[in-house]
Amino acid sequence: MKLFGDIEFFVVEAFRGVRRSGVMSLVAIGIVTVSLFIFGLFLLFMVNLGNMVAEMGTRLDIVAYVEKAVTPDEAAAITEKLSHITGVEKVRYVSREEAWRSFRDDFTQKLDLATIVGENPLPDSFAIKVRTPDILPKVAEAVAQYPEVDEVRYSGKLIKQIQTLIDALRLGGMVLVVLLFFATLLIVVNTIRLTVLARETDIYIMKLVGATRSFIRWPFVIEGVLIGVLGGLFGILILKPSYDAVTNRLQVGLPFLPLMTDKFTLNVIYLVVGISGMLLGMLGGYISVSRLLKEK
Amino acid sequence: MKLFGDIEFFVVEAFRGVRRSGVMSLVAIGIVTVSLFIFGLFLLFMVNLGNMVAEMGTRLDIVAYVEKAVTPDEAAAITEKLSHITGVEKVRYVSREEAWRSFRDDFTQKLDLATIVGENPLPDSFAIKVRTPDILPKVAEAVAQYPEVDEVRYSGKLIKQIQTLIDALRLGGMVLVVLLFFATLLIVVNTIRLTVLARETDIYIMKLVGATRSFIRWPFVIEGVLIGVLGGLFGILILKPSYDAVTNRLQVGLPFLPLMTDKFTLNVIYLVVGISGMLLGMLGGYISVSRLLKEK
Amino acid sequence: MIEIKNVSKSYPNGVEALFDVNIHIGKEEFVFIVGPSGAGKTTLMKMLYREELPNSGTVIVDRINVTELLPEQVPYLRRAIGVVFQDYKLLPRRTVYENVAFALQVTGAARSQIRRHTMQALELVNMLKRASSFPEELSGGEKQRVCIARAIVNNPTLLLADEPTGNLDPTTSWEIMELLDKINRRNTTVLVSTHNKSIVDSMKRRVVQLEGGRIMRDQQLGSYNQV
Amino acid sequence: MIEIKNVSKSYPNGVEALFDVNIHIGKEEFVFIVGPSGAGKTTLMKMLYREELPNSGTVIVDRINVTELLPEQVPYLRRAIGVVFQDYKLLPRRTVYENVAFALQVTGAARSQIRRHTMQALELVNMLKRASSFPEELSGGEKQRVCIARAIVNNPTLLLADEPTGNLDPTTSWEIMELLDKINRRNTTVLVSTHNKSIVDSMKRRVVQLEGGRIMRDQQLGSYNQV
Ligand SMILES: Nc1ncnc2c1ncn2[C@@H]1O[C@H](COP(=O)(O)OP(=O)(O)OP(=O)(O)O)[C@@H](O)[C@H]1O
Ligand SMILES: Nc1ncnc2c1ncn2[C@@H]1O[C@H](COP(=O)(O)OP(=O)(O)OP(=O)(O)O)[C@@H](O)[C@H]1O
Ligand SMILES: [Mg+2]
Ligand SMILES: [Mg+2]
Repeated sequence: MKLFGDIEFFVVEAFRGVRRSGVMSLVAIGIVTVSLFIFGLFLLFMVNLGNMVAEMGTRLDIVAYVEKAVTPDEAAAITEKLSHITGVEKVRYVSREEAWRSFRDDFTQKLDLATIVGENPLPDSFAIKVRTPDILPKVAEAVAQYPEVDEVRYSGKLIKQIQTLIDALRLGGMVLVVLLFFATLLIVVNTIRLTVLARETDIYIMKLVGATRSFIRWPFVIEGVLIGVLGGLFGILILKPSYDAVTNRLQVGLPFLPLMTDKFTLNVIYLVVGISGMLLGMLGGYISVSRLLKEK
Repeated sequence: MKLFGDIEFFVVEAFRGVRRSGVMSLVAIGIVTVSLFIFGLFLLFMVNLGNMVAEMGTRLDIVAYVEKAVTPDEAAAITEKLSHITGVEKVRYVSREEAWRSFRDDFTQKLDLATIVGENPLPDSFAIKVRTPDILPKVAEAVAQYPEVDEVRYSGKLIKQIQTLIDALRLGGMVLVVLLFFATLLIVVNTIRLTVLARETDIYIMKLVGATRSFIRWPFVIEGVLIGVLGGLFGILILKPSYDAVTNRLQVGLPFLPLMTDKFTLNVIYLVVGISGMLLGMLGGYISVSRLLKEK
Repeated sequence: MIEIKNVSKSYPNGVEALFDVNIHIGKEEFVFIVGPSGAGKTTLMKMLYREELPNSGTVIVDRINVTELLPEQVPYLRRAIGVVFQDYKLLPRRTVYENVAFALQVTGAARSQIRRHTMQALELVNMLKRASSFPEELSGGEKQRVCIARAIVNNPTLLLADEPTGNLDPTTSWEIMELLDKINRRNTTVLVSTHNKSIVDSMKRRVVQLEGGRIMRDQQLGSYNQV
Repeated sequence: MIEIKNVSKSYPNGVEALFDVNIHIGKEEFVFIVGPSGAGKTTLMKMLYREELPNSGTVIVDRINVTELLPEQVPYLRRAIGVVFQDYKLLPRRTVYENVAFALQVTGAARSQIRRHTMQALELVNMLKRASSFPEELSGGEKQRVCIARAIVNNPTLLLADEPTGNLDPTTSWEIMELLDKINRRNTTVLVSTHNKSIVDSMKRRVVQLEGGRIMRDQQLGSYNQV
């Protein structure tokens, strides 16, 4: 078969179909745009929520206490060593004086501990930040191996809670993303089906004048792709500035919120939205026209 | 005019329209169902998020210290008194012994404070829970008025952060709800427009045989309402069990998550979803048919 | 009844369908419009029920200036005019009965009246037995007869029949023509566009011949071809 | 060419459109199918290009058993048969040119061929000047002629014309009939369903008369009415 000629014909037909269906195509593109916009918004929201919870986890420190007071040089050396443990994000030396100050600030407003205790009972320590909360126990163990380190402390209970929350959010988020994806799928596929159904008579006439199924099908599939791609594109075109505007705003009002602004991840999400549009459009065109072709 | 006869006719016509358009009506109802389901899911999610943050706020205690040790009778009396302050949810007496135990548990794993300090330096206190975090300062002030109370403490900084977060969520949630509402509106209205556009010829013929605009319009508007109501109904029928299933699951895995399970609020949300369907359907029918009626 | 003065019509695509047409038709008349394919017969009828507006000239139907009618008044004009459309224009998702009844429902007629008149009209065109069929289940001639029933069901003061026998066999065609003739004698102005030479020739009525959008002949007791 | 044996057809709604029909038509023939409205003429044609399947009996077209054809093979059958549909069945969102060209495009013809043949066919029915119009911009007769052009554009071995002159004036009707006759003489079997008495009477071809789904008459050199 003259495959290339056919493909060209199908593409030309598809464009013709979109153009000649006028309002109908526009409305369909509009629906697809809105659905994909919502889908994208939701993806971004989920990524941010995950980000926030993860960030929350990494804010937890492991505290490594050393037996005797260390000199600044020793402190720097230990800091350097601890930094090389896999999963460690940041190590900060906390002198016993600093620890005592912050302890008194935190707990002695009412109960005048300082006067009761008299002298500083605290040792020097190192506050260690990790990349993700799930590796906390492993890092803590690794830290404990160092001879300089006397004892390691971290709040296991809080971490377990946070870990559960993260797991729940990860699972829940996954379920919701899948759910919303299927919702978007249903909306996009069915929207395109509506535009195809409106041309039921056309398909019927085409069959009567000797068109094979695939000859009828491909232009509709490509038309679906066109609508999907255009919808995806417009969706991204609204999504990107909206997200940028919102994050800019939030960053000012709530500087402590860890918003996702990584260009690469964002672009991946936008790409996912666009490709979803294309695939769903294609699926929509294929399913709808196949249904109509099957009859008789 | 025989208004009632007309209304009856319009309703009968609308049902006929839905039935005779077959697949098209089904597809439209499907799209509306999915959109409203998503909208409802989002409403529920937002309400829960708000709930959680608010709950987070109320978990913060106000601690009221009393100067001298109190007898159990006095403690009960003070608890009773403090409970009557507006906004107070719960008051719990914490004896100095209990406070010292928990203080030691929390902070003396490493630094053997107990041996250093020797005796318990802590006073008796009352832990006061409030209903919403924004009234914390007011309640704290009210508590301070009591002669038995020596000093009141609560974490002002944390509360401000939480308050900011709540405000941001409230505003963001509102914006998102409005946004998603408009998205749903666009999808529902345009879906119905697609079903109406497919009957452009019908409308044209009706005009040719002498039907007035309103005579043509109302059946389509009612048809929109029907599709909207059915979509809303099915949306609720999926939404309710989904939500119940998810909350049941979460409640088991994450018992500390304050999920919204208030029957009344839930029913209000379901009602909002249903009514949205109806109104959007009506709007969709009205707008689409009006567009077609305007031409020529 | 009908007063067409200096009417010209060209479609947006540039086709000049009517050119300076003048016709006067009295209340009691039965007029054949003849002419080759594309002569402007259908366009002329569209002017009368205001599906199309002329580019210039005036159209008066039953003392109503159609060209100046407000959009809200158009439905009332159309209810007074029964039209047999050349392409039937039946509502595809309604049964034969519903299609005919619809022309009465728009007028707000009582239910019992609607039922009676619809049955009568279907009986007249011999389509009562197919009342519950949908248009796509009908043969060409059957659709045409349903369309005729719809046009006459609300006793219009003016009946426009555009090629009403194009898909009918000679016998049925004659029956339909006799029906139109009877309706005409009951005080309805009737305009029939047709290619049916034998009918025009035998009925000996006024014949208006169009060609290329112009009136070539307007003859009382005329025949299909100029003699 | 055509072999219809004991064919009966009743539609899902219970209407019996054909009843034990037997016809044999040779390759070189030109046959008129006549009969009143609803006699089953269109149904008979639908059997040939397999729009409808008979309830019983066999239909053989050009040595192909149509009743046993697989769905995938149907398009190839239809490409060998040109059909002038009674209700035209033009694609509404395509121009006249595109509508006619479509029948060639489905066969995978080369672009230059498509262009040449489409132009020729439109020229034959005198519609070349309206090539870029959409169907809704055409008069009834013009649509009919486009439909005829589409039916003949890919030189079918069998041409089915269902009431091809229903909306045409006598002169154009004759031209179309002469065209069909010419096509017949170029080795295409032609079946014409018609109500046009004068044409059937003057052309003196084989006439098959249907009534109520039964063959009432099958006569060589026949006329419209039984004599
Ligand atoms: N909507 C339209 N847009 C553009 N041109 C049109 C339109 N309707 C009709 N025409 C053109 O106007 C001319 C007159 O058309 P009209 O339908 O009045 O012819 P007619 O006399 O009814 O022909 P027929 O006997 O074939 O029905 C034709 O050339 C036709 O192509
Ligand atoms: N799709 C269908 N469903 C049900 N009944 C149908 C269908 N198509 C045709 N019929 C019925 O079958 C009978 C024969 O129809 P057919 O179209 O073959 O008649 P015809 O001879 O072509 O008539 P005409 O001259 O009016 O076109 C008619 O009574 C018609 O109502
Ligand atoms: Mg015409
Ligand atoms: Mg027929």
